[in-house]
Amino acid sequence: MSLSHYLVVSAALFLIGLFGALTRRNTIGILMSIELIFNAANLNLVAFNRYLHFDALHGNVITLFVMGIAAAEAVVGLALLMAIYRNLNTIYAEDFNLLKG
Amino acid sequence: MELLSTITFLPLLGGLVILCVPKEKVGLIRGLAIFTTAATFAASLFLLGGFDPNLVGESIPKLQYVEQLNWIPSLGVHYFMGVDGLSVPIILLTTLLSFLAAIYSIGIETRVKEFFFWYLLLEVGMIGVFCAMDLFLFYLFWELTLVPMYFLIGVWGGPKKEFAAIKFFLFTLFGSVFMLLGILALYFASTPHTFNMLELMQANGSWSRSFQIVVFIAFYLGLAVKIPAFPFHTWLPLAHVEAPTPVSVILAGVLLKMGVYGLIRISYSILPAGYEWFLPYLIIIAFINIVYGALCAMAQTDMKKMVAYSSVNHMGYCLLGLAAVSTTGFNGAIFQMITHGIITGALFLLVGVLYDRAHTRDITAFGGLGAKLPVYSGIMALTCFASLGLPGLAGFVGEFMCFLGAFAYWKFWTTLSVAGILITAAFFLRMMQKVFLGPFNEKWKDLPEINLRELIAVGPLAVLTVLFGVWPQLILGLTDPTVKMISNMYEHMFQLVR
Amino acid sequence: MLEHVYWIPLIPLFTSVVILFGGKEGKDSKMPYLGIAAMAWCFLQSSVIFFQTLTGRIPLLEGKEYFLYERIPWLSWGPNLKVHLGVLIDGPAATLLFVVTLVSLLVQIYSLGYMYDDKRKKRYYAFLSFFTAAMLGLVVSSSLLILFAAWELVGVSSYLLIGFWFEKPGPAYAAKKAFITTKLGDCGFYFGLLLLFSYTGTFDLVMLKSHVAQGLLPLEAATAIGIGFLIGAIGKSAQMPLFIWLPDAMEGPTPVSALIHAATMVVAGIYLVARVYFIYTSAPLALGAVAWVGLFTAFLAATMAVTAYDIKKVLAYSTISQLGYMMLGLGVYGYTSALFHLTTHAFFKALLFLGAGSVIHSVHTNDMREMGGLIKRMPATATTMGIATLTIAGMPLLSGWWSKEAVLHAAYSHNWGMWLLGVLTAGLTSFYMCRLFFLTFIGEPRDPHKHQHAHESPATMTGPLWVLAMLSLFAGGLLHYNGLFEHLVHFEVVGHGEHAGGSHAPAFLLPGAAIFVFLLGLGFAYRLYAGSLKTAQGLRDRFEWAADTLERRYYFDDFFLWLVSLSDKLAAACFWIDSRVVDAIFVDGWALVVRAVAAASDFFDDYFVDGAVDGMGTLTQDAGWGLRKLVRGQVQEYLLYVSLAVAVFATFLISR
Amino acid sequence: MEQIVFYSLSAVTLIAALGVVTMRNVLHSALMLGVALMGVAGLFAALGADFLFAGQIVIYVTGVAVLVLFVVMLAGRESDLHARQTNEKWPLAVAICAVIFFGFWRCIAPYAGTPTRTQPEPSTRAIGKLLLSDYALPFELISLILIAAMIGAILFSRGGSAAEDAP
Repeated sequence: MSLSHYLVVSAALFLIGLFGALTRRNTIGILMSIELIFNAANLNLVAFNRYLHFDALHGNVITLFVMGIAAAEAVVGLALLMAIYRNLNTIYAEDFNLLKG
Repeated sequence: MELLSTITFLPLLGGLVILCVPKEKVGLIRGLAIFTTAATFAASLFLLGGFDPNLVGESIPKLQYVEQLNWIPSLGVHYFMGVDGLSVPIILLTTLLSFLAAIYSIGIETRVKEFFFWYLLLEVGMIGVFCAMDLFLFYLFWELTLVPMYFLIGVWGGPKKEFAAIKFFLFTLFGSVFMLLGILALYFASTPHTFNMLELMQANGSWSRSFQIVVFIAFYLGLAVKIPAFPFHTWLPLAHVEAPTPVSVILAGVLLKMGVYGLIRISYSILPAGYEWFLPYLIIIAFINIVYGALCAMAQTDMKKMVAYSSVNHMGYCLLGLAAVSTTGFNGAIFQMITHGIITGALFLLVGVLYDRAHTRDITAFGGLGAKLPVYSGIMALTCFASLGLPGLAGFVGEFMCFLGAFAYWKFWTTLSVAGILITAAFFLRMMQKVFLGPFNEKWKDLPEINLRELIAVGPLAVLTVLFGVWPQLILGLTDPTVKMISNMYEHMFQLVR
Repeated sequence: MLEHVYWIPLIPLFTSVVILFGGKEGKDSKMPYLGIAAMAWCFLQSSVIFFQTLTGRIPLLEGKEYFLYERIPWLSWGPNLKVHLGVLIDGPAATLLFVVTLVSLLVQIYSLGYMYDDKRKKRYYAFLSFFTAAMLGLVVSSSLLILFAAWELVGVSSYLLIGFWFEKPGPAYAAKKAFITTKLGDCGFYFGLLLLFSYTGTFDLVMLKSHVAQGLLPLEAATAIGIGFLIGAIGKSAQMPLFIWLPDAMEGPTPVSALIHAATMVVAGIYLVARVYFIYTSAPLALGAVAWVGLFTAFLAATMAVTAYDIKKVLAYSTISQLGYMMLGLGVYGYTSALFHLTTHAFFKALLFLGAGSVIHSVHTNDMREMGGLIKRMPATATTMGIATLTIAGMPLLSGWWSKEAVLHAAYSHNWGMWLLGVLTAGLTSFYMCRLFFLTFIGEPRDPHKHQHAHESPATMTGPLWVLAMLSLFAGGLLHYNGLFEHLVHFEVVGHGEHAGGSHAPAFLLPGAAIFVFLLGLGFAYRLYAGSLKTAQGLRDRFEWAADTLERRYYFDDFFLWLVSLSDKLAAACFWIDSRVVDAIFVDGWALVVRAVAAASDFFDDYFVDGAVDGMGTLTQDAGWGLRKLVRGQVQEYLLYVSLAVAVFATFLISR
Repeated sequence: MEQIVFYSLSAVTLIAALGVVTMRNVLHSALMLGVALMGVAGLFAALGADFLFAGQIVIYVTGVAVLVLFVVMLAGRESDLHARQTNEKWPLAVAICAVIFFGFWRCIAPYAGTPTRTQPEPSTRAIGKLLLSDYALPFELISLILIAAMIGAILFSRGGSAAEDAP
């Protein structure tokens, strides 16, 4: 299989994540879509590492870091969500418009 | 020792010293001012002593006391000072008049310190104009004379002084703007870009005739305002009426000469084709200046304004001489300049004497002063007769030579200008009759006679008037060799006029 | 004696300066005697020169027509243009030297008495010496330019002397009028000089003479120069159009009138024409003009003299008339006759003026109507004036007869019409002179008070009168005797012999006519004025209009006054133009333009530039408001915009 | 054979991803998330990144997916499960994604057909050596981030109770 295939897949994955972030009303949905975007990025990294820079595993190491960050982000996101939920009793993104102009 | 620079910048030194003197010490300031002007006059006498009139070049003027230093190398501007037969007499006139006017200005009471500072700065500008042989430097000194004159008229002047000062300043500035354009045009037209007048004189062969005409017009606008030639003369009566006496002496005695000097030194020497093109207009303007100036003077009731218009008339004679483009014409013009400076200077001083006492210059207000002030009216009569061109006094020879020169080529216009002499005689005599002769006007019972200070100021001028009248060779000896060279510098060019 | 002739003009000049500045004013100042001493010395010198040249002891320089010709360079400029200060003594110069110094001396002595009580006597004598110096300068000068200079100086001194009593408005006005009118004439002279120089390049009389002899001067130029000099002469010698100043010049002290307005200054014009006679002979048209001007002046002046009542005015008109004769003489190639008349006229006219002066001095009025019968009170003055009246009237064998006869003879030989008018004028002359004599001295006194008061003048005044009387009697005869004067003053003109004369008049016609006319005038005057004045008054009333025109000097005065007012109006117009048009429109108008431009740029600046700046401000504000609506707090929308941007960028990436 | 593995895995991943995004029920989409992550892990394996395969499984599939499930349970209300899950702007989003995909497509094109040169071999040792040599600093940093996230999460959840007491 050639590199472009993997790239196509990661692109598709990225777009689906983006679409989800744009359209999901439920904040958790948004978070999940973000998780997808992270994974798309990882896939890209590994694919490049495998096909182009096969002598060293930098791609993989970075992917590891990305996963770490993704996890941390998810944790914080959800914690925030819990706090918002407690205050506003809703987790729909439209209602979070306190910062309206 | 650089004589020319000392003469030019000595007054500046004096001015600066005066600035340091505290305002209250009026006596000291006056003493210093007179001492500086006296020293400058002495230095110019020293210059006259060392000057050899017959040392004259063939195609371009040969200068003496030359000082040439690199001033702004990038622009090719040199601090180039030099004198020849044309400028020495005028410099002497300047320093003499400044010295005498300084003596007279002891009468100035208000803000003495500034007065003398501006006065000395003015003298620097004037002398500089006549020594500068570099157009850039010339223009610099030309402008330098404007500012002090503006303040001198604006602060110590008569009732409408501000208006007169502004008008004078703007009028002359209007002219000098064009002159600046002319200088720049010359600068760029000369192959190795130069402001040096001598080089420009040689380079004018390469310029096209139309170029020379355009640049000539630019210069003429600047100079005509100063002369003053016909359409640009309206500032003169106003400035004279409003200026304090010593200032109007300098204004009439020297500043008017800068215009004519410029015409000879720059317009004629550097732009002969332009000059030759302008000749027919010059003669007409000269005629207008003479007759029109005299007629306006006739209509005046204010003595100073009348004298101002008479200056317009006399400068008309200079223009007549210049229109003659011959040795007679040029000699006549220069002679007329010098004598006009002396006579009109004396005239203004005398009018000032009367004004200081009677606080009015209205001719009709006086009457029969001849009996009351014999000495004053004696000198006044002498000066008036000199001014209307009585032979035997200085006014005649210059005027006559201008007419002689001009008559050779412009017979028609010169004949008409002869009427100018008659009108000049008419208005001077009318003034004398109204002021000095006739029944004594009781109002001026307590008018004191002319005092010593004023006599010292006017005395030398009166003596010079008689001296140059009886023996004019004194001036002609100085100017003639240079004028011979100048007039045959472009012999071929003015062949058709000859 | 002749070499030092240049001292003759200089001595009085220095004395005048010394007198003016030295000594103190006031009645008893010693200065006048210094003046008289100087003049005496000059008179001595010039009389010696005159007699020696007259009697031929000093011969003419070989081949030349002059006795002395020396010069020093005064002014030199240009290639070889020079003006010399020189002395040229020939026949006319020597004569005039003698005449001027003589009359000046006598007048100065006479003035001792006349000006006795005047506190400004010192200045008077200074001016007199200055005048004589200028006149002598004019006489001796070899260069026309210096002659012109002296000419103007003479004019100035006459201005000063006429206006001597300047407190009174009369003399002040008369002085100005005199100077301006002569100046008007001088413009013509000035023009002539310019033209002459432009053609010949020199002012020297001798060189000019050779130039003209070689025919370098074209005819029309010579004519123009001739006319120019003639105009100068008309102005100075009070010929026809410009004579108006002479009658008014009588305002000055009488000795001044005697010296200046009778013997010396007014003669300058004639002398000028004589001096450049070679130009006139080469320009017949100019010479004709001289003749006609002279004739007309003589006739008209004579008519004016008939009706004048002021004694000095009558003499003034008579001077103008006699000057007309001299001009006529010159005009008709009667060169010698004119100068002869000039000399004799100087003597008897000076005498007449001085006599009139002593009359005025005693009766303190000029008006003849208040005089009468003064012969009893003032015998010396009366007899001397009687002699002078007879001389001028043309009594045979007196000097006046000889000179006037010579002029009429020359006129006859030239054109008999002129002779006729000349004789008629001679008649008029004898009439008005006798009228003057009868009115003042004969008949019963009309003003008894003045009559009592009248007394004979002191010796210093009558002395000069007697000297002049003797001269008037015998000078003519002596000079005419065996052509003495003829030898001294002559100008041979090719084709016009002095006495050849075209038509030979019968021997008795000329002298006979003259005598007849003289007696006629005498008789008429006696009949009208000796006795009562009734008949004269009757005659005057009948010819009212004629009397009036004569009185008003043929309205010349009015003409010139109108001319002066015209020039005033012109001056006012010029000044109006200057202040209104040139100044207001050109300069201040310019200020208006600049101010308008300034206002426009100010408006532009406020409206556009400011507007633009404020505009930007409001623009951003509106945009801000507009964009504000976009920010609705929806996080997802922001993400949407970001991705929209990415999309746009992607399309851009694709299309490139 | 390799193509089959790749296509199947990628199909699974993409379909699961679509499910996450479009499922009405949040719980179901959480589950689909898990499936998608496992698909990605498979792809890692296909790419020879064995350590990553294991890592993915350990970290993501179990950790994050489970975590999400918890939050859904805690924060969700019954009504949420059936409410409309996507807001009204989704057509615009689809359009944008299509355009961006097309953009990606252009970027990917040059890489088509690049063959793999080496056989995959176990990479764990290499990754470990790398982690501690070149990437020592990031390694430390990542631990720091994790701690911070942990503290933050604790703070929020505890802080909440404090907020409740205060009115």
